[in-house]
Amino acid sequence: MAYDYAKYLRPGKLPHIWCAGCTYGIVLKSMIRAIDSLNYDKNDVVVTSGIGCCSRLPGYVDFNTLHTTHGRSIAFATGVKVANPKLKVIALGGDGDMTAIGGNHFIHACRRNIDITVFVFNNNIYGMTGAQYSPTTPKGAWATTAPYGMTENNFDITSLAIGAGASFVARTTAYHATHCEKMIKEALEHKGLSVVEIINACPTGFGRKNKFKTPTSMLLWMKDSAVNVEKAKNMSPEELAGKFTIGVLHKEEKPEYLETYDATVGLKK
Amino acid sequence: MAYDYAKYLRPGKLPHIWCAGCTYGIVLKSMIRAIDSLNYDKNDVVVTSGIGCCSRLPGYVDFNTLHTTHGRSIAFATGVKVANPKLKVIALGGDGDMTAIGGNHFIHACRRNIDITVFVFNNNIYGMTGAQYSPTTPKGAWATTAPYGMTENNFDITSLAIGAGASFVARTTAYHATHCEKMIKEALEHKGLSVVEIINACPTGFGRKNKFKTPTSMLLWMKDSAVNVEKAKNMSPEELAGKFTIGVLHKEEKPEYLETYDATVGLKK
Amino acid sequence: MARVDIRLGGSGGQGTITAAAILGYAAVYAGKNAVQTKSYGPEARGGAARGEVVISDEEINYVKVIKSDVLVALTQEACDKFIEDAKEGSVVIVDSMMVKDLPKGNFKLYALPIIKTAAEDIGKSMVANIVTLGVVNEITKLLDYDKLEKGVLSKVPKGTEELNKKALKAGVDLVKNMK
Amino acid sequence: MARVDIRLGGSGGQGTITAAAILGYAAVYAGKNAVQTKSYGPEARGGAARGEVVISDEEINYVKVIKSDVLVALTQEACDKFIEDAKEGSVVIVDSMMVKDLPKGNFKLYALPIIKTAAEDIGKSMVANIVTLGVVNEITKLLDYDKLEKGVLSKVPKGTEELNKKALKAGVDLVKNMK
Amino acid sequence: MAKAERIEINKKWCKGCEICVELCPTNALEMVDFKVAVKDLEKCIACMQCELRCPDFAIVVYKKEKE
Amino acid sequence: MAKAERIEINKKWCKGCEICVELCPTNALEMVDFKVAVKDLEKCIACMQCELRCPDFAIVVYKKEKE
Amino acid sequence: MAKKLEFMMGNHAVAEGALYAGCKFYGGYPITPSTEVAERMAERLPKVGGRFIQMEDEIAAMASVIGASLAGVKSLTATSGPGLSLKQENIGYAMLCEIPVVIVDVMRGGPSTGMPTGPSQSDIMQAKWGTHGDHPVIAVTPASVQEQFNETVRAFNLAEKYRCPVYVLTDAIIGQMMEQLEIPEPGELEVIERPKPDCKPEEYLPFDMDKEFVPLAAFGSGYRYHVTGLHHNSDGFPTNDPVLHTKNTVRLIERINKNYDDIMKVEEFMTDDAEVLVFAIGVSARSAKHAVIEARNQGIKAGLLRPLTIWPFPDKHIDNILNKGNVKGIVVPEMNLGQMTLEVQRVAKGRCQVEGLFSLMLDPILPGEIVEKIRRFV
Amino acid sequence: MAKKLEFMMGNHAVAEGALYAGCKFYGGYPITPSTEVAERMAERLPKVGGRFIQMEDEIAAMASVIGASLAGVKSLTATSGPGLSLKQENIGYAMLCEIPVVIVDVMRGGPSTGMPTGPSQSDIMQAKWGTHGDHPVIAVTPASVQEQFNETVRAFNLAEKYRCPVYVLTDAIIGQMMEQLEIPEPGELEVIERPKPDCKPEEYLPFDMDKEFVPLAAFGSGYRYHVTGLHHNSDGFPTNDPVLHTKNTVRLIERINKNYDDIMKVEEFMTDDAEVLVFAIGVSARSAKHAVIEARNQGIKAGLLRPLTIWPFPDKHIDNILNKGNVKGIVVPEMNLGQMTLEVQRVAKGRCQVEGLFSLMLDPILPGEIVEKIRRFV
Ligand SMILES: Cc1ncc(C[n+]2csc(CCOP(=O)(O)OP(=O)(O)O)c2C)c(N)n1
Ligand SMILES: Cc1ncc(C[n+]2csc(CCOP(=O)(O)OP(=O)(O)O)c2C)c(N)n1
Ligand code: SF4
Ligand code: SF4
Ligand code: SF4
Ligand code: SF4
Ligand code: SF4
Ligand code: SF4
Ligand SMILES: [Mg+2]
Ligand SMILES: [Mg+2]
Repeated sequence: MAYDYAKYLRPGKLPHIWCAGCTYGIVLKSMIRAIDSLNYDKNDVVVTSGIGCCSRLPGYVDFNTLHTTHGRSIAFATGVKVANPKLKVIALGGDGDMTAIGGNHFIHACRRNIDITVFVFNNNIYGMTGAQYSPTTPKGAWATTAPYGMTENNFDITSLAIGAGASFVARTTAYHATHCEKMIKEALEHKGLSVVEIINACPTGFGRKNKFKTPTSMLLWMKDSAVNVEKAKNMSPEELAGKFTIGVLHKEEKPEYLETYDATVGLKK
Repeated sequence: MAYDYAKYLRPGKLPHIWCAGCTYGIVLKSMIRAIDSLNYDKNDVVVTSGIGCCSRLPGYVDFNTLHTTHGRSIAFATGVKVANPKLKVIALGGDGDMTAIGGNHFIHACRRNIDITVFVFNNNIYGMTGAQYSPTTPKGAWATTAPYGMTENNFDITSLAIGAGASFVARTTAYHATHCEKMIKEALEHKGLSVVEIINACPTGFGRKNKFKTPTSMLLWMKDSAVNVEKAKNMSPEELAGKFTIGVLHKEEKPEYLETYDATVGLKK
Repeated sequence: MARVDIRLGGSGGQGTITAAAILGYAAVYAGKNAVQTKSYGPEARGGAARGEVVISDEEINYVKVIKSDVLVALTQEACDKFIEDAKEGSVVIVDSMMVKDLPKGNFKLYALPIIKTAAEDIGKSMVANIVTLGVVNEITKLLDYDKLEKGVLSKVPKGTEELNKKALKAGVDLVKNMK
Repeated sequence: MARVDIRLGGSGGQGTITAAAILGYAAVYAGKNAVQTKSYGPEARGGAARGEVVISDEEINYVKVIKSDVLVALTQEACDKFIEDAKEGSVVIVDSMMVKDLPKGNFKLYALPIIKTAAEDIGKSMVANIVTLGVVNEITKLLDYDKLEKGVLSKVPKGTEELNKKALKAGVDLVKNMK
Repeated sequence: MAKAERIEINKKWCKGCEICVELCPTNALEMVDFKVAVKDLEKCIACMQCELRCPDFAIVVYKKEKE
Repeated sequence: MAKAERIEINKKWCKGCEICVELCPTNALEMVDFKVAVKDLEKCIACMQCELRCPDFAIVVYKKEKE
Repeated sequence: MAKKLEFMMGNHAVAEGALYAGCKFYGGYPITPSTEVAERMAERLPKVGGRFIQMEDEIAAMASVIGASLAGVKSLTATSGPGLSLKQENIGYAMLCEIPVVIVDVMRGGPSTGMPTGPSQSDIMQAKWGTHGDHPVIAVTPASVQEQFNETVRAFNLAEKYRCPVYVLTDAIIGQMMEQLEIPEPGELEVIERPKPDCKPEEYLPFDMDKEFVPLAAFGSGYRYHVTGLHHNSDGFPTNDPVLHTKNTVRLIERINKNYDDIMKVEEFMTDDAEVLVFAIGVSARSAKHAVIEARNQGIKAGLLRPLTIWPFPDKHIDNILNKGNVKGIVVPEMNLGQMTLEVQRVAKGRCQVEGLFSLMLDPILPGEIVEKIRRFV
Repeated sequence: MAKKLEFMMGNHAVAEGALYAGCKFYGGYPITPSTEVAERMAERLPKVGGRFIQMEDEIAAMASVIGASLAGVKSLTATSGPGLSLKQENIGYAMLCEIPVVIVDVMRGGPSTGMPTGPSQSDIMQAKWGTHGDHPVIAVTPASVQEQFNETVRAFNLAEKYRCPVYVLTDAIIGQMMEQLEIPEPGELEVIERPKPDCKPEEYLPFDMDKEFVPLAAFGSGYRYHVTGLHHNSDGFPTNDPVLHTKNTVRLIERINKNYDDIMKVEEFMTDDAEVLVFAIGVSARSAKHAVIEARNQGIKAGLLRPLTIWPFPDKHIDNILNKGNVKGIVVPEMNLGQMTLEVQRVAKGRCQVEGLFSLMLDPILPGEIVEKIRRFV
């Protein structure tokens, strides 16, 4: 049966603003299916974003949606959640939004382990502003501000999240649309701060100038490069060269911020 | 022989502004001895800091010193270093300065692996502003903004640095003054971004209100709680409970930012 | 030469902004004043886009095009949107494939298969903007063909010079053949 | 009662700011107007610190102390710094242990062993500020002793009430014994 | 034999990225005038790849009801 | 027998934190009027703990030259 | 004076005022000399069912209060100069997106880290112009501990009524000093609760451009809508249409200007027959009052104009007085190097002389200096 | 026109101007519509021995240029509204610590994210008042691609000469448009190199309060000194003395005011006998020039006052013209809801009428609208 997305899409907003072949749309669909499977009341879901192509996503979904300032998705989300812990809060953003300008809020949310679900859409570039390099643009790759090739080392967003204290960290890709749905679902179900890094394609800003002739070639690159984390355990470093893992990379039990807060201060409700 | 610090101290600036028993002074001495042992030309050393009690340190040492805005020590230091890579740049700050408001610059410097030496003076509190909690204030501890006890989870500053990509990460304490000297020296010698977390005591803001009656008791707590990382390898989790490791926790070879940059862009010098 | 206001409207990616830039560049090298401006949505890509250029022997103070002396519309949307700002008696050029609903009014209308020419005759729809330049210049005779060609060649990516030369020529021919 | 300007100078940690606050508090509960202000360096601790309080039956517009009616100096530094702003004929109280170099001028000088009393008689140098309050009030008779004591008790940490009562009384006695 | 009853394409939303065409394992789709079109419904095995990975909500595959 | 020739104390810089006194293994130092003082030079074994950990550059131990 | 009488620090009074107004969320980052507001809120909020959070920096602090407000909760943040500079981008967001929040700025000596414990009044213009683009601003300016309380309540009311961020602009003297405070009984001061939309969710236009005011629905209350810092249409979705964004920006600014009489609060003291006016706020206004009394004692017809709302600027109040034709000069004492003076000069339009009296001396301006300036005009 | 003639984008011209002025460091963070400045610098700097770095955010970007400048290198950063808001705290640091840097602000539609690709002139007041505390400001305002180049060179010169940050305040139209540019030969435009101290290192007082100007020694050059954003003494170390910090703050502001004639650059067009003045900058000034010509054609004595330095504000220039007594009115067209207009009103002191002509329409203000306003005054 064809899946009906209409229930979660705001009427009249399509076609969306993303370029032809931009994979945000694929993930948006995975996200909708995941949320749908959890049967949340739409009124209880809040989706925040920063600024960037990615961050236009909340505009399309029929929840309480908040398109904030560049990098501040999680900081606004924190205010929403602390003020009303009953809300299911999803904070999303691009690699630039979440790990460049928004890096501080990202690590502090991980540290606090506040019950917010964070999606980092990593397309390895600043799409919106026209292909400047981001903290995840691969070494040597072209970007308008790296005309000689990217010179900076990259973040591994999942390692950063783990180092900062997140209690659930996963990676998936736009290509692996059902796996993506599953990761999103697990993240949403996790109590505490959960991070999902979603590898995404920006054919306009990144692909074309970096030898990906078509959007499909970028999806196929994801297909070929992603290794399930379980499988990876049995692979040698040589076999893993040039690959990345997908799946749940880290999960731990850890006190959730608001629960600790309310208990410690003896909140009178 | 009594060590003569005068060569590196600016004349007429002592007594320093720190409270009685504040251990910044002990570390300042370790730092001076370490730098002295490396025989740097004083003109080539730049020390930057943000704002906080810790961040008054550069004012006492006879180098090129830069007391910047709160949290921005590393960001200013990056400009200095990129503009003149021949300078030996040390960026320091407190736990608040470096990991609260300055967290983003901290992780990005780690990621870039730029050849700057970072000292994080962790006294588990905002000393300067009168004992508000910091990202490292232990759970349950009192702070003026945690009157019911600290409710937030903590950063492990060294894990954060490693997760962000730093190539040299160490921990030491003010009590272990010679170990501290050694860690500082190794960090300075390391090519790339090095981080030393220095456990420090704030008797005024943290100690008094958290059952440390005297500054000495805080030093003795460091003595008792620190376990050398090598020794820790042979200890069980039970034995390690309530302890922390000191020593070089992480060291790797990794391309240094400016070397990569200059090579990639074919810099015409 | 008095001020000529040229507006090139299309959708993002059609290269109208580049075309306007090339025209301005060529004009400046021909000793004229020129200002090229552009408009696009907040996305900085996709959606409606337009390139504009004002060419004049005099000082150009108002830098944008209000009413056009020359309007090129490569999409129906652009045509519908900008036609009302075409001056009386001005030149209006539309792509005959994209603009089905031809505008009516007091202007000289040219409906030409610009995109088709680019895609089929030259083999690259991307050079539609250069074909456009050929068309515009052949109709308006704004610049010497040589100067325009030089302009085009110095602004297009290396290795595409021949392609673009052909495209420009094809634009000129489109008009010539029309006559 | 006309405006009385009281300045309590010492070093950070001596509690002069708290003492000023308690005095203001007691004054307000006695139905007067009072404003307490303070000054310290950028360190927010250590270094020179002063607490000031203005008490008046009238509206207090200028909130700070310019020239003091009552000056207390618990350190030599404070004494040297503030003595020139003591009004003619005003009250000046110094700690006799800390202030060796007694100020000279047209004022009523009281050199009393405030800190020593606190440390030795009460056993806690921290209560020097409360001893000070006893001294000040006994000299100036600004407030009813009861009201002052009430003020002190409601502002000091729980469990230290007796200590502080004793300290206040010790201050009063210091003055009484002097006579 | 066709596994899909029909394939609905929303031409207004389709941006012609060709992802569906290129990922279709049976070559059942094609590009016509910069938009997708069904080339051969018979070929379709209703694997849903096209629908799953179309970023633009522009292609929907209706499987045949099981008989 | 004293290992130190002398112990220099800078009273202007000493803030009286007592760290040196409390860490001295031989109890050679004491507090006088809120500042450190040498109680008994004879006791000093020149272990340098006090100098090493004085935060205020206020105490300097001069070891005896080896004979 | 039978009521709850306290002797309280100005910063604590702000916190108590916020609680009186129904504030249930504080998001902040410590900075001298504002930190006591946070400290008091940290202690008090849980007792009234609210929550406190210390964010990682001021940017996040400002973001958090906006988020909390959207979740339907009255929210407060407090800071000082350097923090206010950092908050500017998100303050602009709150302005464009019509989010009620209260921002306390306890002014200290600037620029930069400046003089952290030293009072000043040097962020007055920043409060108005600190964020980019055109935007409406309301700022209230208490001058006593009692007013720290009352004006904070008023700030919350204005924020709710005009759906916008409101500043409490105070200074390190008023914020740090202790003075008597009568805590009003519940109901004694007006407290404006946030109205709820009364339309159906499908009809809700959260930013209806054709209305002066639309109730702000809380996230989670069943009204699902979109908020963006891009220029947006009545429904909240982005628009590129310059006509719409002109209309909306003008509407936001006009909403404040049109309600000048409601928003403005100005104390006039002996202005009726005044020939020399003193125009001052906060702690400087207290010195000014002292000076005016002194000048009157010296036979000079002096008067005080003390705005408790400094933004929007009290143009009309100044106009009204100047139109009487008595005033020869206006003295503007301020603890900065000239900010309000520029505004008073603008409004005076040459009708009288305007002279600033500037001080960075950290103590309140001396009444005597003000008197001296007054005398120059007679 | 034998020289290097280019047809260049305004933002690229800024980059080329910076390179001409000897800039060797760019620290930035991308933001529309300023990003082309960064992109051009990324490509060009390595070729002249300089370095480019994209920092993690605008706060870091601003910090990095200050750091680079202290290392002795002329430094540039560029941004737009939201980024400028974030840079404010560190801009204040550069002001107080007397660090020469050039900050380009390509104004776009605000407030908040606003209209990212839409031009505006709505950060004019922010440039002056955006950071907390009292501080000096210089801002230059180009109106053509050639001026983007030349004024950037002038901005660097002013930064070095007055040891302070200098703004290039431009807009999305001038920044994004292409126009002819003659690249001057080396030596053709004045380029002020940073002077080196000539005293002995021990005698060096980097912030000597008794001097108007002290050369800024580069870190690493043998002059070791301390820099702090706290108020400091001549030697750079913190001081709490309000007399000193008053003295120093006044000195910094006065240094700019005293050199008004050198810093100010104003183009006057047909102002000699003008009865109606138009006061405009940037792209609005181009429309205004068109309008003035048109008005003259209609027989109206109109004139244009076009500041290329908007901060400090050209008070004296306005005064001089108004003192002639011919001017009946001033029209101030600006792409915002009224910023410079307030300043012109302040300076006019009622000597003539002043009317703003405001637009948020994203296109330059139409000359016809300006003419219409001009006509109202005759
Ligand atoms: C304060 C601020 N700085 C810069 C920008 C410009 N800006 C908008 S989006 C963006 C980067 C977006 O990159 P990313 O988050 O990776 O999202 P993508 O567009 O790739 O989806 C930047 C730099 C801004 N809007 N605000
Ligand atoms: C932008 C800004 N926000 C807040 C402050 C206030 N502030 C100064 S120091 C400090 C915290 C210092 O804590 P830490 O870095 O741990 O240093 P410590 O004092 O403990 O040595 C804060 C919050 C400031 N100066 N600037
Ligand atoms: S620019 Fe890149 S990220 Fe943005 S919509 Fe286009 S393809 Fe997607
Ligand atoms: S407050 Fe704490 S950190 Fe600061 S100087 Fe005192 S003891 Fe040290
Ligand atoms: S469902 Fe599968 S087989 Fe059918 S058209 Fe789509 S991709 Fe091809
Ligand atoms: S994947 Fe979707 S948008 Fe792309 S061509 Fe196919 S139907 Fe069209
Ligand atoms: S050197 Fe050692 S033994 Fe001697 S006084 Fe110091 S701590 Fe005591
Ligand atoms: S450790 Fe230093 S400061 Fe502390 S008491 Fe001893 S000498 Fe004095
Ligand atoms: Mg991205
Ligand atoms: Mg600390």
